[in-house]
Amino acid sequence: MELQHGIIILMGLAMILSAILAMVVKDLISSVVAVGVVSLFASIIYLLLQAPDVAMTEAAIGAGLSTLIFLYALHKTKDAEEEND
Amino acid sequence: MNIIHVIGFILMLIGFWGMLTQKNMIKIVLALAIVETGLQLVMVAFGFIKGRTAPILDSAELVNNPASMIVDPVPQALVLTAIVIGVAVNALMLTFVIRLYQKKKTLSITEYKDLKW
Amino acid sequence: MVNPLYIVAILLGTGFLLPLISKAGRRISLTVFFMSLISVSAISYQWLWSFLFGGQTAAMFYTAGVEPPLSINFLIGYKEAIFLTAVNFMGLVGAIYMSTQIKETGYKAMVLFLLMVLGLNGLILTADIFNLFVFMEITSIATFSLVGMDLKLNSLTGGFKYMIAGGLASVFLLLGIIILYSLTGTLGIESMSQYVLNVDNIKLLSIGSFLLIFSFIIEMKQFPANGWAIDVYDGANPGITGLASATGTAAVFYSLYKIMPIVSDEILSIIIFTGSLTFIASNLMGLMQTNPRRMLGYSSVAQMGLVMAAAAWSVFSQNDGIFFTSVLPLLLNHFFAKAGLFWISGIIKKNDYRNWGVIRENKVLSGIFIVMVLALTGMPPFPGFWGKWNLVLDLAANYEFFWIFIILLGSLFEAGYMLRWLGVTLKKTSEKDIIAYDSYKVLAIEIINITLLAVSFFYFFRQNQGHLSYYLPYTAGLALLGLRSLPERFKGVLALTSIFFYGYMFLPLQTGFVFFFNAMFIFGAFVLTIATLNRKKRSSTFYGLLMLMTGSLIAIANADNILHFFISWEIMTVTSYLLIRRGNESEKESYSYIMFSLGGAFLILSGFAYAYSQNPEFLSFNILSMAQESSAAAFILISLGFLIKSAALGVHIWIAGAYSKAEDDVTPFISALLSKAGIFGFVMLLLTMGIPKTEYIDLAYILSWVGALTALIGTMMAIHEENAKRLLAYSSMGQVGYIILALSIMSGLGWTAAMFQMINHFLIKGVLFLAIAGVIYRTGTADMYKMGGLIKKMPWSFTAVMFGIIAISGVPPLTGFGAKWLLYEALIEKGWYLQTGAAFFASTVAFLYCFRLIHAIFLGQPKNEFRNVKEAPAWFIVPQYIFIMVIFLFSVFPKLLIDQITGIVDPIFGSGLTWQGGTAITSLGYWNGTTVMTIVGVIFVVLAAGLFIKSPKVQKVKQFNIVFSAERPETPELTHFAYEFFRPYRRALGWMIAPYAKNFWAAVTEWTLTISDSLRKIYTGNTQTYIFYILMMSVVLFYVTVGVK
Amino acid sequence: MDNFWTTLLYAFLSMFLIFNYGMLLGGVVYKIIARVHGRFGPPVWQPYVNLVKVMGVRTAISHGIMFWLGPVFRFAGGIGLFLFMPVVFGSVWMQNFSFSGDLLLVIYFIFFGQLGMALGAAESGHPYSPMGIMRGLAQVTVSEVPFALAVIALAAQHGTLSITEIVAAQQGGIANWNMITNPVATLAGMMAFLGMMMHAPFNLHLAPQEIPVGPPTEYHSNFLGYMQANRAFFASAKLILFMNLFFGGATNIPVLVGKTFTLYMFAVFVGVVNPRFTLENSIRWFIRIPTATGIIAVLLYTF
Repeated sequence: MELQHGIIILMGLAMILSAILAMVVKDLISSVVAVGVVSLFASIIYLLLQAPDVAMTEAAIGAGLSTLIFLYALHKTKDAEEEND
Repeated sequence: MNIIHVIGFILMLIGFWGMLTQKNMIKIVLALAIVETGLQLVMVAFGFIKGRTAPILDSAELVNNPASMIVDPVPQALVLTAIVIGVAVNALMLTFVIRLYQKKKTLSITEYKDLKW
Repeated sequence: MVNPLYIVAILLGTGFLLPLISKAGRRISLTVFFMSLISVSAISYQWLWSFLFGGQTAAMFYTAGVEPPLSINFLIGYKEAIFLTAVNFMGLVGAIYMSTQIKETGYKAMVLFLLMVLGLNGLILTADIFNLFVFMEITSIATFSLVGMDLKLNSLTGGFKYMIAGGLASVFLLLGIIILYSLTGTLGIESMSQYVLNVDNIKLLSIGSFLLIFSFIIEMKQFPANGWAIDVYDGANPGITGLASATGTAAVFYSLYKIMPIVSDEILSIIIFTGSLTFIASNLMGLMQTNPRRMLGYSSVAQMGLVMAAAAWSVFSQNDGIFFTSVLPLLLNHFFAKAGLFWISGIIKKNDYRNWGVIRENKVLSGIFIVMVLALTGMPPFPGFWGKWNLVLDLAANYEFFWIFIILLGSLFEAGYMLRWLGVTLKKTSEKDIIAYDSYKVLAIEIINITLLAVSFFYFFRQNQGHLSYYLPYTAGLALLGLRSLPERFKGVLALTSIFFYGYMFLPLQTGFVFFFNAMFIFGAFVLTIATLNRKKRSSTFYGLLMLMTGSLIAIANADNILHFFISWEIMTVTSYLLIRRGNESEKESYSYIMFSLGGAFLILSGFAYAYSQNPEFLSFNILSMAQESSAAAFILISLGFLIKSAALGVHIWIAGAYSKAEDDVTPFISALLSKAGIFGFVMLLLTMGIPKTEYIDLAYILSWVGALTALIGTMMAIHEENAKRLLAYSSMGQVGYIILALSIMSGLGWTAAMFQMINHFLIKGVLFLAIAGVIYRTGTADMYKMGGLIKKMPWSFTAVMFGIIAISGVPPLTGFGAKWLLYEALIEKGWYLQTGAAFFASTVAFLYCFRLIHAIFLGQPKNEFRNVKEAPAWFIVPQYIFIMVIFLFSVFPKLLIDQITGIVDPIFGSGLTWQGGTAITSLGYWNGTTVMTIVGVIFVVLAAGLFIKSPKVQKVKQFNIVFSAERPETPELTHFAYEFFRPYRRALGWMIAPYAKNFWAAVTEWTLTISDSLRKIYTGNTQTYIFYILMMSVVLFYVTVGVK
Repeated sequence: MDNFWTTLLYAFLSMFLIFNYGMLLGGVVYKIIARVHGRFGPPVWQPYVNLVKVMGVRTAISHGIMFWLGPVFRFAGGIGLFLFMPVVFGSVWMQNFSFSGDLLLVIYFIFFGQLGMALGAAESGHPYSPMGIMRGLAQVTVSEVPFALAVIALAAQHGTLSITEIVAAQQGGIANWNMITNPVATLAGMMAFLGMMMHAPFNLHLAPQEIPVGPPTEYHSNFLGYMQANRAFFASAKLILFMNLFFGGATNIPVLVGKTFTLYMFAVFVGVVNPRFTLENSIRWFIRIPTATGIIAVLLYTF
C-alpha cells in the first residue's frame, strides 16, 4: 500500500505540473495535450481507487475524445485565422 | 482528507486560476476541464474505502457480502455520468467558441464584451 | 393516474423519433412536436386536477421497480403538480410563440426544445439529488443550445457566459452532492433530510450543504454572481429568454425549494440574505437601464431573489401556508408577466425603451403590455400584490421589519423603471415604424395574458371570500372598459347613470364619515362627469379608467379593513396615474406622481404592517387602535403616506406637474376628489389611532405645523405661477394644508372646520378647474399672461371664477369665510397661536393668486389672437353653476352643512359649537352667516341700484379704446400687465419658496441613479469578471456560513 | 333681532355720523399735511365740495360690468366693515350689526372691498391699474400678518374674539387698556395700522394716481364719488377698530372722536416725516419688524 501511496503522490504531482503547464504554455496544442495527460493520469488513479469503469471512461472520453474535440476546435479556429490572413 | 482529495482540490484551484487568468477562450474551456477532472478525482476519492475492491461482483464472496467488501459504487456511477456530461458541455462550449471566432476572428475573451452593464 | 414517467418517455421518445419523422415533412414533425407537448401538459394538468378536486395524495414512482439510487424516482405531490402544469403549459405556449422559428430551424430546434422541457419536468419531479444534477444538466445543455441557435453574436456571447457559469454551478453542485452523500449514505432528498440530523461531522455537513445551495444561488442568478444571466437575457432570442426566465427559473427554484429541508437554518438565512440583497441590488441597477430586455433581465433576477428568499423564509419559519399565499403568487406573477414581456420585446425589437411608443399601433399588444407591467409592479389584483401583501404581513407578525423595508424599497425601485417604461408606451410617439406582428407570437402572448388574468382572479377570489360585495364600486369601470368601442358620449351617459344609481341605492344606507365622504365623491363625480361629455375624441379607456378611479375612491371610503383600504388605495393610485398620463407631454410629471404615490402607498403598507405586528390575525382597522401602546411608529409611517398623497410640504413636488399635465377635464377630478382620499385616510387614521403620545415629541404639534406650512408655502408658490393649472394646483396644496392643520387639532371644532373646509375646497376647485378647462378649451393655452380681457367673451366663466375666488379666499359672505372662521376659532381655542398666524398669512397671500388668476385671464387687455373666442361649451358651464348653487346654499345657510358635520363629529369629540338661531357660537366668538349675507347683499344691491340710476345711458368703450399718459398705445394688447405679476413679492420673500424640497428630491434621485450606475458597472461584460464574482461570492459566503463556526 | 327695525334705524344714524366724521377728518388731514409742507392747504370742507362735484358729473362711457361694479364692491366693503363693528361701547344705538360676527369677520371683510375694487379697476385695461392693485394687495397681505398676530394675542389674552367683550375688558381706566396690558401686541398692531392706513411710507400703490392714470382717474364721476364716500367710512371704520382693540374703545362720542383723531394723526405724522418705501422694502420691513413683534406677542401667551 505504501508503494501505491507513493505512486499516487507522484502521479498527482505530474498532474498538477501538466495542469499548470497547460495553463502556462503559449502553444494551444501543447496545452490541449497537457490537459489530456492530466486526464490520463486521473484514469490511472481511478484504477488504483478501485474504480475500473470510471478509469475506462476517463481514459476514453476524458483523455481521448475530449482531446480530439479540442484539437478539432483548434483546427477550426486556426483555419479561419489563416484564411483571414 | 486523503492525498487524492488534496490533488483533486489543487487541480480544481489550478483550473479556477486558469479560468480567471487566461484570455484565450479555448484555454478557459481547458481550465474548466481541469476543474472537472479535479472534481471527479475528489468524488471518486469520497467513495474509496481502504482495503476494499472494485464494485464488480465477479466472485461468489463478493456476491454474498457486497456491502463490506466493495468500495461504494454510487460515487463511481455519479462520476461516470459527470464525465460524460462534462465532455458534452465542453464540446458545446467549443462550438460556441468556434462560432464566436467566426464572428470576430479572435479568441480573446476580452473582445466579447458587447453585452454589459 | 398517468405515471409521470410517461412525461419523460413521451418527450424523450419524440425527441429521438423526430429526426426520423422530419424526413416525412415539416408539417408532420411539427404536429408530432406539438402533440407531445400537449400530451405532457395534459398529464400534468390531470394530476393537478386530481390534487385539487380528487383528493389525490402525494405519490412516488420508480423506474423498473428498482429502488434509488440505481433508478430514477419521481415524487409527485400538490406543489409538484402545480409547477408541472405551469411549466408544461408555458412550454406549450412558448412553442407556439416560437413556432415560426422552429419551423425554419427544423427538427434540431424541436429536439432541443423537447429536451429542455424534459429537463424542467425532471427537475420538478425528481426525488433524488443526483438525478437533480442530471436534469439540471439536460436543461442547461438544451437551453445553451437553444440560446446559441440563432448564431447571432450577442446570443453566442451570452450563451458562452451562461455555459461557463453553468459549468461552475455544476462543479459546486457535484461537490455538494458527493459530500452529503458520503455523510448520509443516501441520495434521496427526503431520506437525506432525515439522515442529516444524525450526522456527526457538522463541519463537513455544513460545507456540503453550503456547496449544494451555492450552486443553486448561481443557478438562481443571485447578486453579484449574476452578470452573465443579465447578459443572456439581453443578448439571446427573446422567445428563449422568456421561456427560460419563466420556466427555467421556476423549475430550478422548485428544485431548490425541495432541497431546502436538507440544509440548516444558517444556510437558509444565507438564502434569505442573498435573495433580499439581489432583490434590492438588481432593482436598483435596473433604474439606469434603457434597454428593455436588460431591464427585464434585472427585474427577473430580482424577482427570483425575492421568491427564493420568501421560500427560504417559509421553510425557515416552518410556515407552509406562506408558500401558497405568498411564494407561489409571487412566482406565478413573475412567471407569466416576465414571459409575456420578454415575448413582447421580441415583437417590438426596440433596444431603447423610449422608442416603445410604437406599441400603441397594436391595441391588443399595448393593452397586454400595460397589464403585465402593472402585474410586475405588484398592483392589485395581480398575484404579485397578494404575494407581497401576505409576505409583508407575515414578516410583520414575526417582527422582521428590516426585511419589509428591503422588500418595499426594492419594489419601489422596480416600479421605478417598469413604470418609466410603461409611461412611454402609454402615448403614441410620432415615430412611424413597420413592425411585423407574427400572429403566432401575438397569439402566445394573448394566451399568457389571459392565463395571468385568470390566475389573478383566482387569487383575488381566494383572498376575498365573503367580501366580494365590497368590490361593487368597480363594476361600472370594468364594464365601461369592456364596452370600449361604444361612442364616447354614450359611455359618458352610462357613467353618469351608474354613478347616479350607485348613489341612489347605497348612499342612504351609510352613516357617519363614510356617508359624508361617499356623498362628496358621488355627487362630485356625477357633476364633474358632465363636463367630460364634451369630449369628441374617441378613447377606448377613458371612461373605464375614470369610473374605476371614482369607484376606488368610493371603495376607500367604504373600506372596512386595512386590506380593502390598501387595495382600493393602490387601484386609485394606478388609475389616477393612467388618467394623468393621458394628458399631453405628461410623461415626466405623471412619473413623478406615480413614484411619490407608490412610495406613499408603501409607507402606508409598512405602517399597517407595524400595527399588524402588534395584533396579528386581525385585518380590521381596529388593529390601529389596538396598537396604541407603541403605535407612534405606525402612526408616523401611515401619516407620511397620507401626507404624500395630500402633497404636504416637502413631498409636494409632484403636485403641480401632475395637476397641470392631466387632461383639463380630468384635473377637477384629481383636485376636487382625489386629493380627499388622503384626507379620508387621515380621518380614518385619527379616528382609530388618535394621535399617539410619545415621550419626546408631540406628534399633533408637528402635524399642525406641517399643515400650516403646507398652507403657507403652497400659497406662496401659487402666486408666482404663470400657468393657471399649476397655480390652482399649488392652491390645492395650500387648501389641503388647512385641512391637515384643522384635523390635527383633534377637537370638535377643529374637525368641523376640517370637514367644512374640505367641502368648500371640493366645490370651489370643481368650479375653478372646470372654468379653466373651458378657457383652455377655447384658447388652447394655460399660460395666463397669454390671455387677458376674456370677460367680454366668456362672461359665464368669468362669473364662475369670480365666485370661486371670493369663496376660496375666505372673504365673507361666501362659504370660504365659514371655513376660515371655524379654523381660527378652533386653533385659538386649542392655543396654537403661531399656527393661527401662519394660516392667516397663507390666507391673505391667497388673495394675490386669486386676483392673479382672474385678472390675467379675464381682465385687462385682450390679445389679438383671442379676439374671436367664444364662451366655453355648456358642458363646462353647467357643472360649474351646479357647484356655485351649492356654494350659495351653504353660504346663506351654513347651518345646513355644519349640522351635518357636527352630527358626525360631536359624538366623537364633544360639541364645540352651539347655535342660537342662525348664529354659530364657539367659546371664543360667533358668526351668523345668514345675516352677513343679507347685510352685504342689501348694501350691495342698494349701492348698485343707486349707481345704476345715476348713470343712465352710457357708451360702451371698446377694450382697445384706451388712452394713457396722453397717448394711445399702438399695440394695446401688449399693455396687459400680467407676466411675473408679483415680482416684488418674489424679490422680498423668494427665500420662502426656494426649491429646497425639489432640490432635495432631485439630489435623492441623483444619488440613487449614481449608485445604480456605479453598481451596475460591476457587470463589465467580461466573462472572467463574472467567474471572479462567482468564485469570490463562494468564498465570502463560505466564510460567513461555514468558516465562522 | 326682535327690534330689527330699531337696529336698522340706529345703523343709519351711526352711518350718517361716521360719514360726516370721516369727510371732515379727511379735510383736516389735507390741511395738516399742507401745513407741515408749508402750504396753506384746502379748506376742511374740501372733501364735501369734491364729493358734490364728482357726483354731479354724468358719466358717458362704460368699460364693462366689472369696472362698473368695482366701486360698488368697494363702497359696500367700507359700509359693511363699519356695520359689523360696535362703535361706542355701552351705547344701545351705536352697536350696528356687530351681532353677526366677531373680530374675524371684521378682519376678513376688509378684503371684500379691496378685492372687488381690484377686479373693477383691472377691467379698465390700463396697464397701470393692475400695477397699483398688485402693489396694494401685496402690501395689504403682509401688513395684515402682524395685525392678525396682534389680534390673536388679544384673543389669547381675553379668551374671546368678540370686539364688544374685548372692549368691555378694557373699561375702568387707562391701566386696563390693551395698550398697557398687552404692549407688545399693541406695538405690532400699530405698525400694521400704519400699513393699513396707506400713508407714507407705505403708500407706493397710490403712486399711479399721481401720474395721470390709475383707478381714481380712470374712475370718474359717480364711481369716484362712491370711492371718496367710501374713504370716509373705511378710514373711520379702521380707526374705530384699532381704538376698540388697543385703546379701550369709546363709551361716548367725544371720546370716540378724540381717540380716533389721535390715531389718525399718528398715522399722518408718521407719513409726513417719512419717505416712501419701495414695495420690496415695505414687504421686507413688515415681515421683519412688525411680524417679529407680533410673534413675540403671541409667544408670550403660548408659554
